[in-house]
Amino acid sequence: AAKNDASSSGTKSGGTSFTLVTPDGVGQNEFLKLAVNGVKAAAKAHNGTQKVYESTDTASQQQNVQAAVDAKPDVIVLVGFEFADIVAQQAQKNPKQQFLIVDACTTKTFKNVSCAVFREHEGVYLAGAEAGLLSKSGKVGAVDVLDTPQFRRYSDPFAAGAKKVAPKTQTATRFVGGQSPFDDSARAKEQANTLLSNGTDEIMAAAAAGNYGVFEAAKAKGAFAYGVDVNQCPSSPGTVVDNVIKRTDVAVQKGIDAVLGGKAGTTVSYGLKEGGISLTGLESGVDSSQCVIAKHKDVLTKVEALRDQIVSGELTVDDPAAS
Amino acid sequence: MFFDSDLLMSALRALTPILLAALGGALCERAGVFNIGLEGMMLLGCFTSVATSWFTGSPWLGVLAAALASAAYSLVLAVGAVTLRGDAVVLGIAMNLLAVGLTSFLLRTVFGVQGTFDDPTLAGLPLVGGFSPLAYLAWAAVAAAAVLLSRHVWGLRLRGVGEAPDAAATLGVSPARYQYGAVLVSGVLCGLAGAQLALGNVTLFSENMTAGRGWIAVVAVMLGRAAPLGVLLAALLFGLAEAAGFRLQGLGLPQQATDAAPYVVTLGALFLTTARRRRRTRPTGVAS
Amino acid sequence: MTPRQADTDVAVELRGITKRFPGTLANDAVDLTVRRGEIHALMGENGAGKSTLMSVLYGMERPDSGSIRIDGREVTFGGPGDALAAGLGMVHQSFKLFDSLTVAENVVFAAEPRRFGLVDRAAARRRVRELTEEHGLAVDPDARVGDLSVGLRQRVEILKLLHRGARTLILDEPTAVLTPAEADALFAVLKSLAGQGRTVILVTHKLREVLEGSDRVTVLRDGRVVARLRTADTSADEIAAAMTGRAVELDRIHAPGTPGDVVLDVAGLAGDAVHDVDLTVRAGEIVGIAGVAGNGQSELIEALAGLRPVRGGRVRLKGEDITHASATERRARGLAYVPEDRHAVGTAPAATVADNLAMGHHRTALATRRGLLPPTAVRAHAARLIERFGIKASTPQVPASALSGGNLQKLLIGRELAHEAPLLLVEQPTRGVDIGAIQNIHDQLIAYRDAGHAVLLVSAELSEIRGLADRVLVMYEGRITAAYPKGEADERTLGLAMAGAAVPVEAGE
Amino acid sequence: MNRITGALRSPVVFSVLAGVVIGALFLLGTGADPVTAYGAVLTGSLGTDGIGSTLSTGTSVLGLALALAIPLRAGLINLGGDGQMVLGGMAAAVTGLYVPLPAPLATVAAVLAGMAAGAGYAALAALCENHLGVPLLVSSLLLSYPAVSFASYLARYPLKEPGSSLPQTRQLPEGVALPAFGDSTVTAGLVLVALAAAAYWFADRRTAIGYEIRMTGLNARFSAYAGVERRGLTLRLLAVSGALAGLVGAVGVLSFPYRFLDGALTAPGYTWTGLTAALLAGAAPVGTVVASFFFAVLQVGGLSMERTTEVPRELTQVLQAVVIVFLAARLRFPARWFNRQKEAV
Ligand SMILES: Nc1ncnc2c1ncn2[C@@H]1O[C@H](COP(=O)(O)OP(=O)(O)OP(=O)(O)O)[C@@H](O)[C@H]1O
Ligand SMILES: Nc1ncnc2c1ncn2[C@@H]1O[C@H](COP(=O)(O)OP(=O)(O)OP(=O)(O)O)[C@@H](O)[C@H]1O
Ligand SMILES: [Mg+2]
Ligand SMILES: [Mg+2]
Repeated sequence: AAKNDASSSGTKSGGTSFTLVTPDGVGQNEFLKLAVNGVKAAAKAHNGTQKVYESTDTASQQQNVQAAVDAKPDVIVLVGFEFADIVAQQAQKNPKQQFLIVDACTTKTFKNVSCAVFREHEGVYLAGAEAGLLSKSGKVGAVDVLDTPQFRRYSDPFAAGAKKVAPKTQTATRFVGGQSPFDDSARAKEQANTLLSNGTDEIMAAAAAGNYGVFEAAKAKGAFAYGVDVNQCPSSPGTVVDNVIKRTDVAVQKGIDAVLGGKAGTTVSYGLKEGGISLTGLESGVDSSQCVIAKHKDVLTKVEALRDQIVSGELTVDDPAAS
Repeated sequence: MFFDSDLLMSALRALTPILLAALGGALCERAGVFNIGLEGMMLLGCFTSVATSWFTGSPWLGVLAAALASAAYSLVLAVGAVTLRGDAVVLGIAMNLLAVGLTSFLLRTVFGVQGTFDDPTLAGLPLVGGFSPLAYLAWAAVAAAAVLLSRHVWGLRLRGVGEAPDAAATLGVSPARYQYGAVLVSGVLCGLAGAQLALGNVTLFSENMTAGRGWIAVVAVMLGRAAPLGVLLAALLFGLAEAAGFRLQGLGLPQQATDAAPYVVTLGALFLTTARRRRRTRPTGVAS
Repeated sequence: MTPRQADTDVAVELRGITKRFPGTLANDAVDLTVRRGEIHALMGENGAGKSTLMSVLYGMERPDSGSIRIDGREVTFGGPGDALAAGLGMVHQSFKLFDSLTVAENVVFAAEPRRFGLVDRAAARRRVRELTEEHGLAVDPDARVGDLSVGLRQRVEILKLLHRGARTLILDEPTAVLTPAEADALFAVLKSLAGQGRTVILVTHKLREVLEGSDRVTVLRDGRVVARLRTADTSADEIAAAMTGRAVELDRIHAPGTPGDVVLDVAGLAGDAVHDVDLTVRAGEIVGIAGVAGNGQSELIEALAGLRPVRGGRVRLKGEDITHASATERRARGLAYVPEDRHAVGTAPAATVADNLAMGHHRTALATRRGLLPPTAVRAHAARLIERFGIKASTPQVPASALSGGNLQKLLIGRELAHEAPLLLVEQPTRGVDIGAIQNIHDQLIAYRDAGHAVLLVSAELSEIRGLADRVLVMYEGRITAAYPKGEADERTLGLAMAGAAVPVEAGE
Repeated sequence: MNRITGALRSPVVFSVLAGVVIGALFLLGTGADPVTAYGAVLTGSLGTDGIGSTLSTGTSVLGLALALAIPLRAGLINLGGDGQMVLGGMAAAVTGLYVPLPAPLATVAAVLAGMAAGAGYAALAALCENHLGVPLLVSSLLLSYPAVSFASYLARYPLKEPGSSLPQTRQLPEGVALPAFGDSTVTAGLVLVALAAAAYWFADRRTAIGYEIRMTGLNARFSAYAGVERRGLTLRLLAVSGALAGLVGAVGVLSFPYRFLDGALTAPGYTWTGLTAALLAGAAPVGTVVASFFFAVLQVGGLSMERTTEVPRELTQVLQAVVIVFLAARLRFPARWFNRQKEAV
C-alpha cells in the first residue's frame, strides 16, 4: 500500500519527494519498518513527500523500481541486496535519477547511486561475546532464516564473539528453511529446540518472524536469546538478553541528506563506530529496555571494551558475506 | 543420541496440526470432494484463535472460534464445488490465496500491526505431558474418524456418497448433504489445526504462518489413501523425517538437503508401498 | 398364463404424465395402470420414453404435469427417498452399487440395522441371509460387490429393495447384461415375488421374456402409449408391430456365408482367464462364441485386440504374427473391434458425434501424411457414416451422450465397420438395443461378412448367435469346449455345453 | 439478441462482474474509492507504463499455464511445475555461464538446455506413474521439492557468485541473453511462449495427436481401446509440459538480471497462477491464453493499484481470490432474468 503522507507544511508541488522500495512485505522485517520510519523522517525534515512501494518477489521488485523511476522522485531509496542488479541497470538508463541503496551496493560505481552498508557482524560479534560470558553450559548457537551469506552474518560472528571471550565455547547454527522460511515461527521454535536439547543456553535469533518462536523455545527451557534490528526484549522479558540494533532509519535519513546535499555517488559503511550498528545494552535506554543484559553490568563493561577495540580498529571482525 | 525422546516429541509437535488438517482432507476425499484448501482454512484458524484468545483471555474460546470460523470459511468450497459444481482444485487454490490476504488485512485492522502479532500476555494452550490438549484430541480424532468411517452409519453413507453419488441418491441419501458435512467437518478440523499451531506450537500469529503445512496435509491424504490410520502414518513419517532433518543440520548437512528430506522420504515410502501393492494385484488392460 | 388372483387391486396408477426435455417430448400424457401382484412389461423402441416414465414414478424426475397414485393414494415425490418410503423400489439399467462395499453393506445402505449409532454388521449379515433364503437369491453377504458377476450384482440390487420392504419393484432392462441362465433365474425370482403379492414393472426389449414372464404389456412409442395388451392374448408380432409401427421379421436365421482364406489363426493362446485357446476365422465367415458371462470371452477378445497381455501361444492375422503386437499395430494390420461396454470403452460420451466417429480413422483415412487432421475431413467423414448407418443425430456436433442407446450402438458399429478391416471382433452388438435397431445391426454384420470379411462374434443372446454365426464355439472356464456348424447349434445343445456339459452346475449360478 | 444474452449469461462475465462488485464493497468498506482503484488496476496494467510488465509477467504465467494445460487436456495433472521450472532455469544458467560458444549460440543452447532439463525431470514423474504406479499428481508434486532444494544448493555453494550476499550465480556473459523489445522487460521469451501457444492451438484443433490427447482426456479407456498408447502419451505429454516449464525458467534466467537467483523463479507463484488459468479454461488453448492474460493484468494492475491508491496491499490478494472463486464456481445469471427481458421485448 502506498503511504503518501504529505509532510506537515504539505506543499506537494515543488517539495522534495522520496520513494522507498522494499524487497519484501514490510510487515515481516523490523529493519524494513525502520527504513520506512527513516524515509518518513526525511520527508518531514526536507519538507517533502514520500511513498513506500512494497514488493513481494523479484517480479514485483522490478515493477516497483520501474514505477518509481517513472515517477521521478528526488531520491529513490532501496533496501536490500536484491536491488543491486536492478539499480545498476536503471542508474545507467536514468543518469539524472538519484538512487540510494541501503544494505548493498552496485559492483560498478555510478555517480547517481549512493550506498549505505552495514557491518552487522560487528554487533553480532559483541552479542556473541555477551553470550560467551553468560553461558553456563559453554554452548551457544544461532537460528537463521536460510543458509545464505546475508544470514550467516548473524551466526558466524556470534560464534566468533563467544569464542573470543570463552575459547572453549561450542557453537552451532540451525536454519529455519522449509516452504516459507521467513514466516515459520513454529519451525524456528523446533530448530531452537534442537539446539536447546543439546544444552545450548544462549541463542542468537535471526529468523525474521520466527524470532518469536525462538524466544518461546528459550523461555520454556529457561535459556536466553538475542534479538535483531530493534529492541525485541519486551516481547519476551527475562529471556531476550540483548539485541543487535541496525539503524536503517539513520542510514536512510543520512543517505538522503547526503544526496540532497550534493554528495551523491558515495558509499557509507555503518558499523559500531558510526553508530549504525549497536546493541541495546550499549545504548542509553538500557535500564528501561526490559533486556536481561541490564542486570549484567559486568558483562556490559567487558563488551564495551571489545566495542572500543573494534571501533579503534584494533580488533577486526570477519564478514561472512565478504567471502 | 540421535533418536531420542526429544526427537519423537519434536516429530509429534510438528505432526499435530498436519494430522488434524489431513483428517479433514481425508473425510472430504472419502466424500468425493478434493479439498486442496486446507492451508487457507488452517491459516484462518490461526488468526481467529489468536484474536479471540487475545480479546477474551481464554485460549479455549480461541479454539472454539477458530473451529467455527474455518467451518464457515469451508462453505466457500462446499457451495462452490458441491452445489455449483465448480472446480474444487481452483476453489481450493483461491481459498488459500484469500486466506493469506484476509488474515494479513485483519492483522492490520484488528491489531494495527504488520507481519507478526506477539505479546507475552497472549494466552496459549496449556501443556499436558508436554503436549497441548489438542494434540490428544488429534489422536482421538484419528480413532474417531477410523470408527466413523468403518463402522458408523454416517461413515458408511459418506463412503457410499464418495464412491457412487448417484447410487446413494437413488437410495434417498443426498450426496450434497454428506459432502457439505464432510467439508464443514474438515473446516472444523482445520480450524483446530490452526489453533494448535498458533496457540499450541507457538503463541503468536504471523502472516502466512502455516507455511505449507496445509499442503503437506494434502500430500498425507494422498499418501494415506484417505484412511485415518494411513493418514496418521503418512503424517508421522513426515514429522519424523522433518525432525530428523533438523538433527541432520546439526551433523553438517546443508539446509537444502534437510528441507528436501521429508519429501524424499515420503516419495521413497510411496515407491515401496505401491511396489508391494503392485506385486499383489496386477493391472489389466482396459479394465484397469 | 392366467391373471393372478389379486389383480383387481391397483398398485400403481399414473395419469396424464407429461415430461419434456429441451427439444424432446419424452412422455406425452401417459396413463399407466399396474395391478398388485402382476408382472407388467413396459416396452418400446430406444428413446420411446420408458426410462423417463420410470424416473418420474421413482421421484428422480418431476413430471411437467400428471399425477401418481400408489395404493390408491395420490403422492408427490421429492426424490427417490420418498418413493422408497411409499414402497417403491427400482433396479436401474446401470446398477447403482458401491463396488468397494460388501454385499451386506450395499443391501442395508441407508436403512442400516444399528447399535449405538454403529452399523450392526452381524444383523446386516443375518438380514441378507434371511432374505436370500426366503427368496432363493443366494449370494455371499461378505463378498465385495466389485468382485461379483453381473448376475449376482443384480441380486444385490433386488435384495436392497426387499430389505426396504418394497412392494412394487421397477426393473429397467434387467436382462440386458444377463446370460440366458441368469435371466431365467431372475424370472423365477420375479414370479415368486409376484406370487407373494408384490408388483413388478419390467422395462425390456426382449419379446421372449415378455411373452414368457409377464402378465400384461404396455407399449410406448414416441412418448405416447400405443398399446395395452394382456400377454395371454397377444403375440410377439403384435407387440413388435405396436412398438415400431410396422411389421418386423423376428429371430431370422440368416443364410450361411461362403468361407474363404483363414484370416485369424489362434493357437494355444493363454492369458488372463484364457487357457490354451485354438480357433480360426475365415474370410466371409462369422464365428460366434457362446458362453456364460465370466468364462473368459471378454478376456479372449481383449487379448486379441491387444488390450491384455498374452502369456502363451500365438496369434496370426492374415498370416502375420501379431501375438505381442500393440493395439495400434493390430488395428494397422487390419483389425476392428466393437467392445461390449459402449459408454465406458467404445465411445467418449462427452465428445461430439463427429469426434467419436473419427476414432481409429484419425491416423489413417482422415489424416494427411504429416499427421494433420483437418476438421473438414472429420466432419465429412461423420456426415458419411451418419447417412450410411442411419444414425439419428441432429448434427455431428452434438455430444454422443445425447444419442439414445440404440443410436450410440449404431455409431460404434458403423465406425468399426467403416474400417473395412479384414477381421472384426464384436461383443454384445445388440445389448439394450430395440428390435428395430437389432435388425439393422444384424443386416450390417451379414453384409460385412458377405463382402468377404471375417467376423468373430461374442454374444450372450443365443438367438443372435444362432441367427448370425456360421460356426458356433462354446467357451467354458477359459477354454473352447465345443464347436458346432450352423444348424446343429440349437438352444438346448448350446445351453448344455455352456454349462460345462457333464460338469455339475453350481446352485443358482 | 440471443448471442448477447448468451455472452452476458456466460459464467466468465458473471464471475468477473461479481468479483468486481464484491471487491468494490470491500474497497468502500476500507474507505477507498472503487472507481479510482479499478482505474489504477487498468491503467497500471494496460497503460503505457504497465503493459510491458503485464506482458513479461504474462510470459511466465502463460508459459506455465500451457505447461499445465497440455497434459491436463489428456486428464493428467502435473503439479511439479516449480521443480521443472527451477531446474530449467539452473540448466540455462550453467549452460550460459560455461558453454564455450559465441553469445547468440550460447543463448540458444541455454534455452534448449533449460527445456531439456525441465522435460527430463517431468518425464521422471511420468515414469513414476507408468512404471511404479505412483499417481502423477503425487509424484510430480513430491519430486518438485527436492528439485527446488537442489537448485538452491547449487546457487548457494558450488555455483555461487563469490562475494555476493545472495545465493545467486554469476551474471551470464555479456550478450548471453534473450533480446528485449526496446528498453522494456519484454523479451523474445514472449515470442517463444506465444509460439508454443499457437502450436498448442494448432495441434489441438488440427492434428491427429491433438485429437488423441483430447479423446484421452474425455475418456482414457476409449482412447486406449482405439490403440492410443497411454504410457507413451503420458511420457510425451509430461516431457512437453516440463520443457515448457523449463523454458519459463530459462527465460527467467536469460532476462534481467541474467543470472540464477535462488527463489526468484518460484516466489511469484506462477505455477499456481498458471494451473488456475489452465483449469479455468478447461485446458482449451484459446481459453488458457485469455485466462493467463487476465491473471497477468490482475497481478500487475493490483500492484499498481497498491502504489497509486490508499488501498491496503492485502486487498489486492483478496480481490484476485474473490474473482477466482467466482470463476471456479461458474456462477451465472439465472436464466429467468433474461427470459423475463425477452418477454418484455
Ligand atoms: N435428461 C435428459 N435430457 C434430455 N433428453 C432426455 C433426457 N433423458 C431422456 N431424454 C430424451 O427423452 C427421450 C426418452 O428417453 P428414455 O430414456 O425415456 O427412453 P427409453 O425408452 O428408456 O430408451 P431406451 O430403450 O434406449 O432405454 C429420448 O429422446 C431421450 O433422448
Ligand atoms: N442429458 C441428456 N441429454 C440428452 N439425452 C439424454 C440425456 N441423458 C440421457 N439421455 C438419453 O436418454 C436415453 C435413456 O438413457 P438411459 O440412461 O436409459 O440409457 P440408454 O440409452 O437406455 O442406454 P443403454 O440402453 O445403452 O444402456 C438415452 O437415449 C440417453 O442417451
Ligand atoms: Mg432406458
Ligand atoms: Mg436403453
